[in-house]
Amino acid sequence: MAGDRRRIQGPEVTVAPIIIKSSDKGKIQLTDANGQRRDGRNLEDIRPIFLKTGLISQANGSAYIELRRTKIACGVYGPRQTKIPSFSGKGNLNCEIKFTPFSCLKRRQPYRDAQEKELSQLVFEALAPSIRLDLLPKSTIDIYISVLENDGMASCFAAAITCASVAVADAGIEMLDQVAACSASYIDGDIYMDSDLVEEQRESGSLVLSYMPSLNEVTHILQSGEVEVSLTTQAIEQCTDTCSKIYSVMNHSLLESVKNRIQ
Amino acid sequence: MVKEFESSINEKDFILQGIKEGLRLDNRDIYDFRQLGITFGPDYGRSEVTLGNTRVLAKVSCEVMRPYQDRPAEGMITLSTEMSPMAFPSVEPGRPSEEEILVSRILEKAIKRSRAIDTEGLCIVANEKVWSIRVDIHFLDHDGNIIDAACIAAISALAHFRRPDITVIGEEVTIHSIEQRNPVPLSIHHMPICVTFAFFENGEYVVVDPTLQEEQIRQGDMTMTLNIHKEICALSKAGGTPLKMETIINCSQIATTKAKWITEQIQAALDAEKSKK
Amino acid sequence: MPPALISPSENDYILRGVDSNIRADGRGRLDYRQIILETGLITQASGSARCRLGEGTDVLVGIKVELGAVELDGADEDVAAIKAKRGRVVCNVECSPIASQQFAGRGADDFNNELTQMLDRVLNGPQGGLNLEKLCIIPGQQCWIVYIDAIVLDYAGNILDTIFMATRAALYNTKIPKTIIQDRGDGEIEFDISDDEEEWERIEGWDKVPVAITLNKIGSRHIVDATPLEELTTEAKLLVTVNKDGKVCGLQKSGGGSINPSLLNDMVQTGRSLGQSLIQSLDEMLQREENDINLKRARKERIEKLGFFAAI
Amino acid sequence: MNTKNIVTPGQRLGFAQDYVAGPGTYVRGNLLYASVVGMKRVSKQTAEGETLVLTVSREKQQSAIPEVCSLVSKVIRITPKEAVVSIMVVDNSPCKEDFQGIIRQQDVRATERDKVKIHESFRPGDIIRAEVISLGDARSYYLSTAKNELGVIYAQSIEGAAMIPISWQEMQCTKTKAIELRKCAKPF
Amino acid sequence: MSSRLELIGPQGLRTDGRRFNELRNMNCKPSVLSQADGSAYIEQGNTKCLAAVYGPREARTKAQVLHNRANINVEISLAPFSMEERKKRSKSDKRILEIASAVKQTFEPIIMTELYARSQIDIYLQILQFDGGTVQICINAATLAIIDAGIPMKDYVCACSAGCIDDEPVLDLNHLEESNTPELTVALLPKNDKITLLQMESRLHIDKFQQVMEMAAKGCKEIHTVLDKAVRENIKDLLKKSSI
Repeated sequence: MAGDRRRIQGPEVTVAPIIIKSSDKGKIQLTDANGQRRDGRNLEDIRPIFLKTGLISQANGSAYIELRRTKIACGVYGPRQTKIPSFSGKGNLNCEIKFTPFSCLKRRQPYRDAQEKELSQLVFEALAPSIRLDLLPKSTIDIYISVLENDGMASCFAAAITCASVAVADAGIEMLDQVAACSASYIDGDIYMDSDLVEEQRESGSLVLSYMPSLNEVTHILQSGEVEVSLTTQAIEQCTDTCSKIYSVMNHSLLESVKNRIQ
Repeated sequence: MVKEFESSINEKDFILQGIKEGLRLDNRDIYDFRQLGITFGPDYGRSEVTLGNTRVLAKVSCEVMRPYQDRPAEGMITLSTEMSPMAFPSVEPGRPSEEEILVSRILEKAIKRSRAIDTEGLCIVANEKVWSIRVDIHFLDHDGNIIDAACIAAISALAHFRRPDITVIGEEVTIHSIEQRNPVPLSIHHMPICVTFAFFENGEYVVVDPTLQEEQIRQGDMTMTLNIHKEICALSKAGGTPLKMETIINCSQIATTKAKWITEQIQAALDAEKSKK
Repeated sequence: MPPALISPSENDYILRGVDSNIRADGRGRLDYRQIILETGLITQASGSARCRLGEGTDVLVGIKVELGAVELDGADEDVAAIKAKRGRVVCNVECSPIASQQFAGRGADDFNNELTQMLDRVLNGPQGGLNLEKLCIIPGQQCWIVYIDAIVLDYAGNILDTIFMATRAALYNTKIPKTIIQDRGDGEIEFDISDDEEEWERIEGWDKVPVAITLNKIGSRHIVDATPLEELTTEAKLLVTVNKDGKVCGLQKSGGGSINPSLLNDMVQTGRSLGQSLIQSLDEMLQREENDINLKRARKERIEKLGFFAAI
Repeated sequence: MNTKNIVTPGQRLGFAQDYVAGPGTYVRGNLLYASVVGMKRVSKQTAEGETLVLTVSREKQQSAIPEVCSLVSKVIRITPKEAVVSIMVVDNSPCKEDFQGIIRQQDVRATERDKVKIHESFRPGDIIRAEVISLGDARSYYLSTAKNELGVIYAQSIEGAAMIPISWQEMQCTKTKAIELRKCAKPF
Repeated sequence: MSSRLELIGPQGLRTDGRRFNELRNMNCKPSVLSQADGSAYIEQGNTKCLAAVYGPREARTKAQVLHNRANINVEISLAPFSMEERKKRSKSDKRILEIASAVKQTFEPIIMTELYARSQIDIYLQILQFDGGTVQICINAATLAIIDAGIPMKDYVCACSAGCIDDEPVLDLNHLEESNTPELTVALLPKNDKITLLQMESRLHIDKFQQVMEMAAKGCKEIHTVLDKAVRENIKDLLKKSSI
C-alpha cells in the first residue's frame, strides 16, 4: 500500500501486543452478582457526561465531550461560501470525523481511511435533519470532529453526534432541534446501555440511535448483530429515553455558556 | 497548466511540403537518423545520449533486495522515467502524463519483456537475496523522438554498468567494494533498439526519427524495437492513421538496417570508452 | 458530474402516487420488480452470481477464496483467542462507469466506500451467517479469506438490495477446496489442498446470510425497490437486513431526513416480513436453477447459461 | 438579566396562534420552537388586538450570510462588464469569511444604464455599499448600487490618499486635489 | 524460458483444443445496458468484456474541449475477480492506462469526431473475466458499442491477436499462450485492409513477422463477420419490436 511518503515509516506489518493477564483472574465478568457492571453502573445507566462549549477560539462554534475514557472535540466553521462552485438553494453540510493516530487500540494512519469516510457520512445523515439548511443558500457548514480517545466504537460514534450537535448550536446556526445520540449493546440477550470497549468486544450486536427529543423524530439509526425484532423495539425505546436525558445535559451546557458570557 | 507550444499553419505546411518532396528542415534524408552522440562516465553505468537536440541521461544503480515470491531466483530490473518541466514545459510535475506512461511502457517492453538482461544471473541466494538493477532515465532536452534516445541511453548505460563482485559461501554473502575486486558487467542477451516512424498524409509518407515539430504534425506513429539478430522485440502502433500492410513491412526492413547501425554506434562508443581506460 | 435533478412536478407526482398506492410502473408500495438471478458465470471465481432487477439495476458478484493469515489482535486475550480461530471475509463494491455517467473517474469513490462499508458491516460479524470458524485451517496461522467483490453494471435504483441478493446467491455458488491437515509433531502443522472438485464444499452458513430491504420514506409512507426518480423523492431510507429466521441483522438509516419512532417500528416490521418472503423466493430460484443443471447434466445436454443476455 | 429567558434550539416557546414567529424561531404544527441559543423576547404590545412577536436573539452571532439587504464590500477586480467584489459585512454584522459578489454593468446606477462604464464607477480597493438583488450564479451573488445611498463610501486616489465625494459621480483627493470618477454613495 | 510448456499437443492441437488458425468461441450482443447510449457485451473464449458508450455530450471539463472535433475519453476497469489471483487494480495502473490510450487513439481517426465539435464521447470498458487478449476484446467491444450508440464511424475496427509457437503462426492467443510466446495484436479496418493498431511483445524473428501479421489480419476479418451479424440481428429485433 502506498503510504504517506513524507512521514517516517515503521515496519510493514506491526501487531499491537496482547497483554495476557494472570490466569487466576479468569474470564472478565461483565456484571457482578448484583447485576452491576464493572464500573458500578446498572445495565440501563450511561457513563457520566462532561460537555463544554467554546473551546476552540478560531471556530464559529465548538464543543468537547468526555464519557470517562471517550474524549471527543468538535469545531464548526461557517456558514461560509461554498468552495466548489455549484449552485444549490440549500446549504451544504460537510462533516469530517478523524480518529487521532493514538486514539484506538491499534495505531491509526494519519490520513483518512475508509471507515472514517463512512462515519463522516453517517454523522452527516444524523445531523442534517436538525439543521435549517434551507435558510443558507450557497453556503457551507463544515463540522470537524476529532476523536482523542476511543473507548468503544458505537458509543464513540454516538458521543461524536451529540458533541457535533452542541457545537452547531454554539455556532448560532439555526436548527430545528438538537440531536442527542446514544448506543446500546446486545450481550447475552441483555441490553447494555453505552457500553465501553471491553463490553463492546463481547457484544453480539449494537444499536446507535440519534434522536431529536423535542420533535420526537429519529434522525439516524444503525444496528448490527442478529436480533429479535422485539428486542430491537425495546432497545429503541430505551435509547430514546436515554437520549432525552442526554438532551438535558446538552441544554445545560449551552445555558452555562450563555450565563458565563453574560457575567 | 501551460499549453504546449504549437507550430503555425505556415510552418506546418512548409514541413509537410518538404516531406512530400523528400526534404527535411535539418537537411536529412527521410530515412536518416540525426547525429547520434553517446558519452559515458565518469562512473560506471552512466550514459548521456544526444540525438540532434534531444538529450537523455541514463544512470544505472544496483542494490541487494529480497526477490518477488513468485520469482525467487530472478533479479529485478526497474525502469524509471520522469519527465520534468525542464524538457517538457507542458508537463505538471508529480502526475505522470499520458505520454510518459506510453514511453515508460515501451521501454519496459523493449528491455524487460524482451529479456535483454539475464535476470537469473542476478540471483545471489534464491528466495533471499538478489540484485535489483535500477535504471533512472532523465530527459534533459526534448526535440522529438525521446523514445529512441531513451532506449539507446538505457541499453548503453546497462552495457557500461559494472556491479560489485560477490562471493557466496553457504548462506554467507560478501560484497566486495570496487577497490577490492574488479566489478563485473551485467550479462546482456541482446541489445534492443527502438526505431520510431512518423506518418503523414494518411500514411502515404514515412519519416524516421521525427523532430518535435514533425511530431506535432504527424498523423500517426509507430515504434519498432529490434535487435541485431533481426528479431522484433516489441512493436507499438497505438492507433493513429490506418496503414497498409506493405507500409508496415517496408518499415520493418528500414528498422533492421537502422538497428544494426545504432548497435554499431553503441559498440563503437563502448570500445572507445574502454580503450580510454 | 452533477447529481441527477428532479423537478417539483415529478416530485409531486411520485408523492401522490405513493399516497394512493400506485407507482409510475404500476407497482404497489411494497412490490418488487422482477428478479433475475443466475449463478456461476465467472469461471475464474470460486463463486459468482448476477442479479438483475426489472429492466435496470444489474449487479455481478464474484467471490474468490484465497489463503491468508488470521487476524491477530483484540482488546484482551479472550477476544484475540476467538479471532485467531476464524477465517475472514473481505467485501468490496465498485460502481462501474458503464452503469451510469455519475460513476466515471473518481465520481464513484465515496459511494463505493459507503456501499462497501454497509456490506462489510453486515457480513463481517456474528449476524453475517457464515461460519467463520470453519474457514480457519490452522488456528493462529492460516485461514481462508473470502473476498466478495460486487460490481454494479447497470443502475436503475435500489442498488443495495440487489448487491445483497447477488452476494447471497454467489455465496451459495461458492465452493471451497477441502484441506487435509497433517501434524508433523513439534507444533508444526502442514496441510494439503485437495484438487478433486467433487470434494469441494459450500461455505457453511451461506443460507443464514441475510438479505437487505431498503425502505424509502416518501411523505408519511414507505416503499420498497425504488427507481432512481423515487430515490430522489425519498426523504430518508431505512436499510433492514433480515435472515431466514426473521431476525433483524442490521438497521441503518441514510439520507437527509428523519423518521418518527412509531413509523420506524412500522418500517422495521415491514422489512422483516418482506425480507423473509424474499429469501424464500430467492432460495426457490437457486434451487430451480440447480435442479435444471443437474437434470441437463444427467441427460448429457449442453449447459447454456443465459449470461448477460438474459431478459433484455 | 434573567437566566430563565435563555432558550436552546428545539425548545417549545408556546402556541403558534398566540405569537408571530420572529427571528430565531420557527413554527411546526401548531407550536412555536426556538431555533437558536439565546434570549427569548416578546415585543411590547402597542395596539389593541395586535399579535405579539416572539423573537430569540442570538447569544452568539452566526457568521452572517448574504441575503436581500444592504451590505458593505470591497472591490477586488473590474472588467468592462462587471466589478467583482468580496462581501465583508451583511446588514451590520460581519462575515467571518468573505463571500464573492458581482456588480454587473447594468446594475451600477438606475438611469442611463447603457452608458455606464465600470472603470468610471469603481476601482479595485474601493469600499462600497451595495444591496443583494439575486442569489446569482454558482459562484457569485449579484449586487446592485442603483440607489442614491449606495455606491463607493471609501476610496483612495492614485496618490494613495483618501478621497472625499464632491458629487454623485466624482471624488476628490485630499492631497493632490485631483478629481477621479466614482459612483458615490450619498452620505447619511 | 528453460522449462518450456507444451503449448501444442501431439495431434497438433493447442491446450484448449483449437487448431492453429482457429479463433476462440465468440459471443457478442449489442444493447445490453439501460443507461448507456450504446453498449455491448463480448465473450472471446474465457475473456469477457462489457462496453458502454455515452455521448456525444457536453464536455465535462473545459480543459477537454476541442474546438474542431469531439474529445474521446476511454476508461477501462478490471473486475477484482477477473484474474487467477484476486487483485484490486487502481484506475491509474500503467498497463490499464496504456490500453485505454491505445483504444482512444485507435478510434480517433475512425469516429467522425469532426461532426461533434466541442463535445465529448465517453467509452467505458469493464473487463469481467480475463484470459488473454485484453486489447483486442476492448477494441471489438468498443466498436460494437459505438455502432449501437449510433455514432457515425468510417468502418468497423476489428482486432485480433496472433503469435508464433514452434515457428508456426497461431491465431487468437489465450492467457497461457500469450505469456509464453510472442504476441502480435492487430486492429484492422476490414473494408480497406488498413491497419490502425499494431502491438507486439516478446521476441519474433523478422522473417516470421509478415506471416503472423497476415494470420492476425485474417482473424480480424472473421471477427468482422461475427460483429456484423450481431449488429444486423440486433437491428432486425429492433425493427420487429417497433413494428408491433
